[in-house]
Parts: sequence; structure tokens; C-alpha cells
Amino acid sequence: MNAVPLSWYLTLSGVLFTLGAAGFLFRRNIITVFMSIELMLNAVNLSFISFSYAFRRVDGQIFTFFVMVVAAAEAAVGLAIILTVFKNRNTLNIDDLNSMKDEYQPAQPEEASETAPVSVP
Amino acid sequence: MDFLLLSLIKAAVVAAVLLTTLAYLQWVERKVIAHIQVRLGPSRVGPHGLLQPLADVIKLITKEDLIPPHVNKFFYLAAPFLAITMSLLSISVIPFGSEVRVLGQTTWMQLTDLNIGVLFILAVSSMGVYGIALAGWASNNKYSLLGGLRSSAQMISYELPLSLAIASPLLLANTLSLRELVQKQGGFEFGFLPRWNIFQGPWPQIISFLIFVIAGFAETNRVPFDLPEAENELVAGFHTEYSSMKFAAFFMAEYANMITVTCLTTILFLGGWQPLFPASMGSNLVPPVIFVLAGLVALYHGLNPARRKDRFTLPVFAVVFFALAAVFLLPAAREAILPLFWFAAKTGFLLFVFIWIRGTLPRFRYDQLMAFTWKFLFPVAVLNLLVTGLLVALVP
Amino acid sequence: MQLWLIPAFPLAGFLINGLLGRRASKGFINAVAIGSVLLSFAWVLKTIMGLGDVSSRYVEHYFTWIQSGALQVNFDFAVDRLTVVMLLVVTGVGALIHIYSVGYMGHEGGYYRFFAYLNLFMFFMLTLVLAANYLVLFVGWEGVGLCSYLLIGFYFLRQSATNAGNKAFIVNRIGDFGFSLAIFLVFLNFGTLDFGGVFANVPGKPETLLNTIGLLLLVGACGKSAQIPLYVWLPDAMEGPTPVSALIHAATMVTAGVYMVARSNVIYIHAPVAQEAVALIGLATAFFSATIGLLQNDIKKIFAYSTVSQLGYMFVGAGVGAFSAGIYHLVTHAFFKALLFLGSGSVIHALSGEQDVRRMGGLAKKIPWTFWTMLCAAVAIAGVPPFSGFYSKDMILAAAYQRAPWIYWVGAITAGLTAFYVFRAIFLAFFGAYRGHEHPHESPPVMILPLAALAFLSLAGGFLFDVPQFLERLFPPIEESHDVTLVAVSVAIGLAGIGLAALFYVVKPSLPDSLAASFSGVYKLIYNKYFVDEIYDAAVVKPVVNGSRSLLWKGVDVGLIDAGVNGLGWSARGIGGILRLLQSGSIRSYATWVVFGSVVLMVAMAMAGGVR
Amino acid sequence: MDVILFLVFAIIAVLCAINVVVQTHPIASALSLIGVMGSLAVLYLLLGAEFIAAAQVIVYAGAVMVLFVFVIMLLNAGEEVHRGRSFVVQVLGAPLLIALLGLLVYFAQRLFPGAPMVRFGAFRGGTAVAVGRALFTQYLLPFEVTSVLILIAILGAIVLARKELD
Repeated sequence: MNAVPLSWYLTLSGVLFTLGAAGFLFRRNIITVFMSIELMLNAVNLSFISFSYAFRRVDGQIFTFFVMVVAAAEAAVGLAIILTVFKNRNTLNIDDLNSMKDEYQPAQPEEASETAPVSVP
Repeated sequence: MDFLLLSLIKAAVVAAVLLTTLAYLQWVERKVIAHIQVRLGPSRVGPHGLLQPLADVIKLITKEDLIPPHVNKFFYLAAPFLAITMSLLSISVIPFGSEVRVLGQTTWMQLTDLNIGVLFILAVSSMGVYGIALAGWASNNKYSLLGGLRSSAQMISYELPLSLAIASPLLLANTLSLRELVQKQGGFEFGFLPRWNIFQGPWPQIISFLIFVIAGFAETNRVPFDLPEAENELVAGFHTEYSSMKFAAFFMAEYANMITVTCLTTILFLGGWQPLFPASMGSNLVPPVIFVLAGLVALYHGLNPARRKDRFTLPVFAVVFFALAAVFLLPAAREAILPLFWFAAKTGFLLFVFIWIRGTLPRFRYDQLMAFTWKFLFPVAVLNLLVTGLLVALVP
Repeated sequence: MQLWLIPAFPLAGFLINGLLGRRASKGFINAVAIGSVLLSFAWVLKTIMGLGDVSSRYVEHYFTWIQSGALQVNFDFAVDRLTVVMLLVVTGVGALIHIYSVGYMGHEGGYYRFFAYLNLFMFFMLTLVLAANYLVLFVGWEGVGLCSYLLIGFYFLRQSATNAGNKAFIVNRIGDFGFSLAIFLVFLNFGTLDFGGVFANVPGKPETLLNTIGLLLLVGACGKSAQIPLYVWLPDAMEGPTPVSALIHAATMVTAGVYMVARSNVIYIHAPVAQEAVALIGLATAFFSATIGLLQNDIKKIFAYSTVSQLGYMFVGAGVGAFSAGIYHLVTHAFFKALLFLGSGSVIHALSGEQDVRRMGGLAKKIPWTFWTMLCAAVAIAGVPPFSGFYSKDMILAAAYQRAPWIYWVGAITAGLTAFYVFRAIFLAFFGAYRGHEHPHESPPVMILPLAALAFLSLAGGFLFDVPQFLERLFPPIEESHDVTLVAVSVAIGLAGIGLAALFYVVKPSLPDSLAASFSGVYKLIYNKYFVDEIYDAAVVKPVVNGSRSLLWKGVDVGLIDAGVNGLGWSARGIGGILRLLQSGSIRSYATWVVFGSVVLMVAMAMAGGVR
Repeated sequence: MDVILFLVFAIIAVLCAINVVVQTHPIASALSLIGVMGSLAVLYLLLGAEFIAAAQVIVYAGAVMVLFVFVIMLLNAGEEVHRGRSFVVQVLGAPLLIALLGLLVYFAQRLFPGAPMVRFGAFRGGTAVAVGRALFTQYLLPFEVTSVLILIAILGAIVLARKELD
């Protein structure tokens, strides 16, 4: 018992990924949701590294490296967006951020393209 | 189980030495600052205040452990331990000296040699931010929060030039292992100039040395970068709400960080345990001579005492110094202790510089601090790295 | 040899003046514009010195411009004797006209723009001349067309100027269409566009093919060189500043067609039908526009029709196989026609913008320099021996007689007409009593100097530069005729034209009006330029516009395309109306659907055994 | 030894991940996430990816998560409020996630049915040298493109966050 089957690592990766997805689905705080995404990315990274081990090639690790870089860039921009959203809406609850849904318009397609009201300072 | 046992012993020794050093470093700092400011410093507890650290420890332990209301208790308690853990962790990869033989065992004066040792230190030091940030946030105090935020921003900002300054000597040495890094700096150019990275061609790393030391000051929140605890603005910054041992933990973390930074500087730029000049020119005789001189000075002041108790204490020190000099002359012991001496000497000198600067320079303003790193240190570090890389690539 | 430097100098001038000229002083602009052209001229001279007698073709390869399948086009420049002649004319006459423009344009707005355009024109013209294959030539060809458009419309605030620019551009497009078809055909059948490669393979190709290519090239040449039926743009092009008329619409650009035909002489020699067509179109144009020129009253229009007529002469030369004679006439024409235009520019300048010859008169005393230089040009164009026009025109006529005597006769009569209308203009403008209101003043020396230089060239150019001999190895030899009677007849007809003009406009000024009255039908026809513009408008322009409006716009665009697009939009809206039910606005429900999708995919994968 | 290490850190990772999801306060979630990342770094080490392990701690734990903690502190994000609800999530969410987990585990077992055993030190292709060589030869173009991406991200973050000032 001095070695671990590779499938254990992949299973762990799957478990973490599912937990990340669960966080995404059930959490309402936008920052926590964002962190759940990072968790999912980490889970994927783990499987990349496992594959790298399985095939004895460095390529999987390179992929992980790129995922990290992209995650860093994503975090920077994403958190800046969260800051802006919070400043404009004063909420971090993801359920409150549903202005993409067209709730107040009747079913007439012509009137759907109403221009946003311009606020005059 | 030899390996485990040996490691445990080494860990115990290092921990003991390190904690003592931490305690006495504070005594040294107080003494040096006092003398810079033409005061005496601690002198009541023990001869020359030598027992002051012990007294401080007793005081801190027995003090009432306050937990303010409305704090986030878990994080409030976790923060100081996070800080001290992270700062002590990086000591584990620092090589203090070369190979030694003790009781038939051959071992390195280093807890462990990772072949990504430099990355390990970077990783651990980047985790150190959390202790401070959490402490600031969990205290539920505006001053603490501001101090914590300031501190984390400062540490993140200065980590960039710090890392870039580390990268240049790595390019010269072509390794990430700290032990190999020191070994690569052995030997002498032209018979006298040590091949330390700060002197070594093709591009002597003086610039990155300076950047590293400056960034090191900021990373350890020392004067002139001690904004997080600027008492006239923020009371005491992130540790305003901390008392007794939790405060001591932060305090120890700061000094441990100082020691890590100076050790790292020594290893990266000043050749670790490599001597200043070749043994053929008598570098082996330096420590005995120093200790003999110190012993003579102590003896002289003991014979012409300024205070009454000096008549007993100083001769005792003189004897200790003479004994040390004698140890350095023993061939068997010399092999083991000489590298340690050089390492300690360099690190000690750098620690003195830290304290010296604290006694000399005023504090930066916060915007100056940020502008300094982003607009000056960072570009210079990038430029230096570029030049180093280019020269390493071009010069065979 | 660095041939590329020749066009590079004017290009640099264009860039400097075009980019920095708005803020620069006039001195700076002059220095850059004239300096670049002079440098170019100097470099042409140096090149010629370096090449010795230019007995063979010298090619310089720069880079592969287009590499696509079988099509490989190199950006190459080449120099042979024909190119040398063209280079000297373009840079030499160009430099003189640049200098003249300093005086003429001195008080105009857009000074830097004018010189930048002129330099750009020089660049493209030199590229055209230096090109070593049809595509690079086409680049220069289109470039000079662009500059011509820009300069005709130089006074773009004037509606007539912009209209004239558009007209020139559009009419040239028709010619260019023919030219590009010819290039396609050449590539299709020869596999290359390089002059050397094409001409080496011409013998042995079917004659029909060569005739087609020749005729298509002729279409292109007709557009650029203002031949029937595409000549209509050139008279209108006189809306541009007079130096432009001299440089582009008399001396250089309009001769590009002749140059191109001469360059393709190998094709035409093996394509008799096409060559015949060149001769006929040239002859028709020469005669036809000469008659129009008889009754024009705008001094620049007179010379414009004269240019069309003389270009026709050159085509006749090329058409009857006397390519070197055509080029010879091109050179001499560049001298005297540039001089005529610059002189008329000087007259217009003296009269502060008056162009109508009926409101001139008696100017000989008031602006003597202009008068004498223009007189030189007039005798040269009238074919009075031993001036330059005599040599070239006589050579063309002689060659024409060898081919067909009737061509000679028509050509000779045209020469008489030419002499008549040119001297009509001279007599009306410089003799008699002054009929205008302005106070004429002589032009500044900077304008007179180029006039004098060109006058010298017009007078002496004929025997100074023996172009045919210089070009003799390049073209098939012309059968020399030493029939002195032919020469005598044509000279006599020319002198008769001058005499008639003197009779009509100096001795008995009432004669023209009575003649006009008695031949009023013909008079009206010619006076209105045979109503060609009106015919084109009715036959081509109106149907196209009306057809576009009723069929393409109302029918195809609204009925078909808009309906289709709108229908797509409506159906998209309809489908979207259903799908929008899924859009709850809640990210979490979207994410659920994403998970759902991936689960479905993975189940499918597991069932299909997709992974191992 | 390997088994013990794996089990210890796998359990830590899973517990921390669960904590990320169930904790109501974002900062607790963030710190748990750091725990996940730290234990994953150890697992990377076991898999022979030492450079990536260090990068994981430096980049993820040391930089990305600091940003998170920063933003949480800056916005003073408090406990989560359960206000809106989504019918789709409530009905479909849990079954779908269980199905997802089952499928992932199934695939993991089917892909590598126990055969490759992970021994620490058996694969040493993840040294800084190996990764660097791959990055600067085979993956040079993606690497450079990534640097451009980061530059753009920095600009974007600055532009977006700048609005805080006015």
C-alpha cells in the first residue's frame, strides 16, 4: 500500500468539481459564486496534472499553468466588475442582478427595443 | 528512521536557536536604537539588560488575554498564528552552513533542501499577507481594517520587485535550490574577489541587491515602510486590538520575517557561508582575531569599570570570548563552525543595517510608498532582469 | 542603378508636402516640389550616363509583388530607349511646368495641395513609364488617372470642376475596363505579364487572339489618350489649373496611351486588324476634333481639341507602323503643346482669368514675351519647316502615304485645319484691337523662363533630338520615302491654313460671320461639338440612371432583398418570443441548464463508449 | 506513506471545499478555498509537478485569493441573504449534481481502472527546467499570447475599478 491509484486523484477532482458546481448553483453571493468557479478550475487543474502524470508528459502541467494565468486575469477583471456592480446596484446578491430579463415589457416584439432612459443630471 | 530522527533534532535545534535569536534581536534593536539616540537602553534586568527579553516574555504570557466584543472570534484568534506560522516556515529551507559531521552522522546545516526552495519561500511569504489582512478585518475596528488593507496592499505591491530581484541572481546560478545557489557562489575571481552574486559577472547584481533589500524592508513592514502600524494615524494598525501572547505572535512574526529576509539576502547575493576572502589569505583567522579583540576590550573595561558591577560581568564575557576564539582554532570544530560564522556575520550585519535604518529614517507617506514601488522599483527591477537575462544569454 | 529613386523623389516630395505642407511656407513647398522633380530629372540623366547608349533592355528586380498560384508578378522597373525618351520628356517638361506653377499658382488657395498632387502625379507617371510588366504599368496608369481626377477637381468648390473630374474618372474607367480585360487575356495566354516574356512569345500565337488583345488595349489607350469615342472628358478637363492642363492633359498623361501602344508594338505588328483600327481611330479623332477646334472660343478649349487631334496623329503614326514617328510626335507635341497651354495660361494670368478669345486682342504689344513664345509654338504645331512639328508630322504623313494615300490626304488636310485654328487663336488674341476690360500685365519671370525654354525646344527640338534614329532598333523600320512633293504639299496646306486664318481674322474680320451665316447648319453642328455630349447623355447616362432607379432600387432592392431580410427578422423575433421564456434573468437557472447539458452529453458519451 | 499523504490532503481538500459551499460568510469561504488550494498544491507535488505546485500557491493562494479577500473586505460583504429563488435550480439542481458526480466518478474509474499507480518521485517531469523548456519552445506562442491577455486584463481592471474614484 505504498501507492495510490490514479483514479483516486481523478475521483477527487470530480468531487471538487461537483462541489464547485454546487456552490455555483446554490449560493447567492456573487463573490462566493465567483470563488466556486475558481474551485471548479482547480478541480480541472488537478485532473490535468493527473493526466500529465499518467502519460508522463509535461503538457498537462503547461495547461494547468495557462489555466492559472487565465484565472488570474479573470479574477482581476471579474472582481473589478463586481466592484462596479456593487457601486451601481448596492447589492451582491446574484438574484437581484436579473435586469437581463425583460419583465416589464408586454409580448409585443416591436416595443422590445426601447432605448434606455437617459438620466439627466 | 535515522532521517526522521535527524530531522527532528535539527528542527528542535533550529527552533530553539531561532526563538532565542528572535528574543534577543529585540534586545539588540533596543540597545542599538538607544545608542543611536544617545540613551542607554534596557539596563535594569540583568547585566546590560541581558535578561530583558526573558522579562518581556513573562510579562506577555501573564498579561490578561483580552478578546474585544464584536470581533469575529475564529479569525481573530487564527490570524496571529497564521502570521507566525508562515514567517517561521520559510526558515526551514534556509541553509546556514555547509556539511557537518556530528557523532558519526553527516548532515547539512539546513532543515531541508527543496529543489524549488526559492519558490517555496516566495509562496510562503505570499501567504503571510493573510495573517495581517485577517487580523485587520477580524478585529472589527476601523483602524485595524485600514492598517490591514494598507499592509496587504503594500506587501502585494512590493512582492513584485522582490520576486523580480530574486530572479536575476537565479539566472546567474541557474538553480532554484538555495543550497546549490550558495555552492555556485564559492571560489574567488582574480584570487581575491569572491564570486558572490553581488560581484559576479557578467552583470554584478548590485541593483537587484538594493531592490531586494528595499523591498525586504517593505515586506517586513519595517521603517521607513511601517505604514500599517503608523501610530499617529492608525493607532497600531492591524494589531491595535491584540494583546498579550497574540500580540507577541505578531511581534515575533515581524522579527522572524526580518531574519528570513536577511538570511535570503545573504544566500542570494552575499554568498551564504562563503568567506569574504580566501583561506590562503588568512580568512580562517578572522573569527579568532575578532573574538580575541572583543575579549581584550571586555577585559580592559572590566579592569577599568565604569560601574561597579562591570568589575564582575565584563571579565566573564572576556573569558567567554577567549573560549570562543580557542574553539575556532581547533581544526575539528573549525570545519563546522567557520561557515556558520560567516553566515551569521553577514546576516548579523544586515540585521544591524535594518536596525540602523530604523534609527535614522522617517516614515514614507502612503502614496509615496505606492508610487515608489510601482513607478520606480518595479520598472528598474524589470530592466535589471532584462539586462541580466540578455547578458547571461550572450556571455557564455 | 537604383531606378526606383527616379519615382521615389517625387513620392517623397508628395509625402512631405502632403503631410507637412499645410503649415509650411511657400518657399519650403517650392523647394520640396521643384527640388524633388529636379532631383528625379538629374537621376534620370545619371542613369542614362550609367547605361551608356542603352542599346539593350535593363531590368531591375525589387520584390515579388503578387504570388498566387501560377500568377507571379514582380515589382520590376526596366529601362530601354523608349523609356529613356519618356523619362526625359516627363521629368524635363514636368520640371519646367513645376517652375511655371510657382508663378501661376502663387495667389491660389491650396498651394501645398496643388504641388503635392503634382508630385504624386510625377511619381505615378514615372512608375508607369518605368514599369517592366503590364500590372505595374497599370498601377501607374490608374495612379495618373487618380491625380488627373484630383487636379481637374482642384477648384472643388466649383460645381463644373467637380463634374469634369467625375466625368474624366468615369470615362477613363471604361477604357481601364478594356485595359484590364486585355491584361487578363495576356496572362491567360502567355502565363506572364512581363513585357519581355510576353513579347518573346507573340509570334506564333493565333492572330484572332492578338487582334482581341490589341483592340482591348486600344480601348484602354482611347480612354487615357482621349480618342474617339472616349475623348469627351479631355475638353472638360480644362477646368483644372492651366499648368495641370499643360502637364497632364497635354504633355504627359494623355500620351500614356500612345506610349502603351508603342510599348506593345510587337502585338500590334502581329495583329493587323487591331493596328488598322488604331490608325483609323487616330485619323478620325484627328480630323474630327480639328474641325471642332475651328469654332471654339475658349482659348484652353481650342488647345484641348488640338491636343485630342494631335494625339490622333500619334495614333495614326502607330497605326501605320511608324511607332518611332508617333513617339517623335509625342516628344515634339509635349514641347509645343505644353508651351501653348503655358502661354495661354500666361494670357489668362495677364487678363486675370479671362479665357474667351473674343474678349482679347492686341495683346502682342502688352505681353510681348508671351506673344513671341506662343508664336514659336504656333509655327511648330503648324508644321512650318524647320521647326519641331514639321519633322514629326511630316514623318507620320510620309509613313501614312506608304500605307494608304488617302490617310495621307486626310492627315494633310487636318494639318491645315490645325494651322488654321491655332493661328486663329493667336490672331484673335494678339492682333487687332483690345476688346476686353482688364488691364493686361506681363507675367513674372518665373513663368516667362519656362516659356522661353519650351519655345527654344519647340523651335529646335526637331533637329536637336532625332528620336526616330534613337529608337530605330526598338521598332520595325519605317520605309523611308524621299518624295519631296509630299512634304511640299503638306507644308503648303499648313501655310495655307495660316494664310486663311490671317485673312479671316486680321485682314477681313467680317468674313467669319458671313460664312457662318451662309453655312449655318454646319456651323451649328460644329459649334456644338457635333452634340456628342448630348448624344452620350441620352444614349448611355439616362438609361443607366433610370434603369437603376426603377428596376434595381424599387424592384430588386425593396421587393426582393428587403423583403427577405425583414422576413428573416420577423421569423427570428417569432422564434425568440418562444425562446425568451427560458431567459429568466437568473444566472443560477442558466447554470443549471449548463449542468443539465453537460450531464446529457456525458450520458451520451458513456453510452456511446466515446472514451476508451 | 503516499497513501497517507494522499488521504490526509484529499480529505482536507474535500472538507475545505464543502466549507466553501456551506459557509454563509464569504470570507470564510475564501479562506476555505485557500485551504483547498494549499492541499491541492501538496497533491501536485505528489504527482511530480513541483513547479506547478509552487505556482499554485504563489498565484492562486498568494495573489488571486488575496484579491478576493481584499474585495470582500472592501465591500464589507456580510452574510448571505436568501431572497430570490429559482424554481429550476430547486427542482433540478440537486439531482443534476448527483448525476454529474456519479458520471465523473464513473469516467474516472473507466479511464484508469486502477492500473497506473501514483508513486511519489516516479515522474520527475515537472521541474522548473522541464516546464520552462516546454513553455519557451513548444508553447511559446500561447505563452506570449497569455502575456497579452494579462496586459488586457490589467487595463480592463484599472478602467473598471477607476470609476470608484469619481
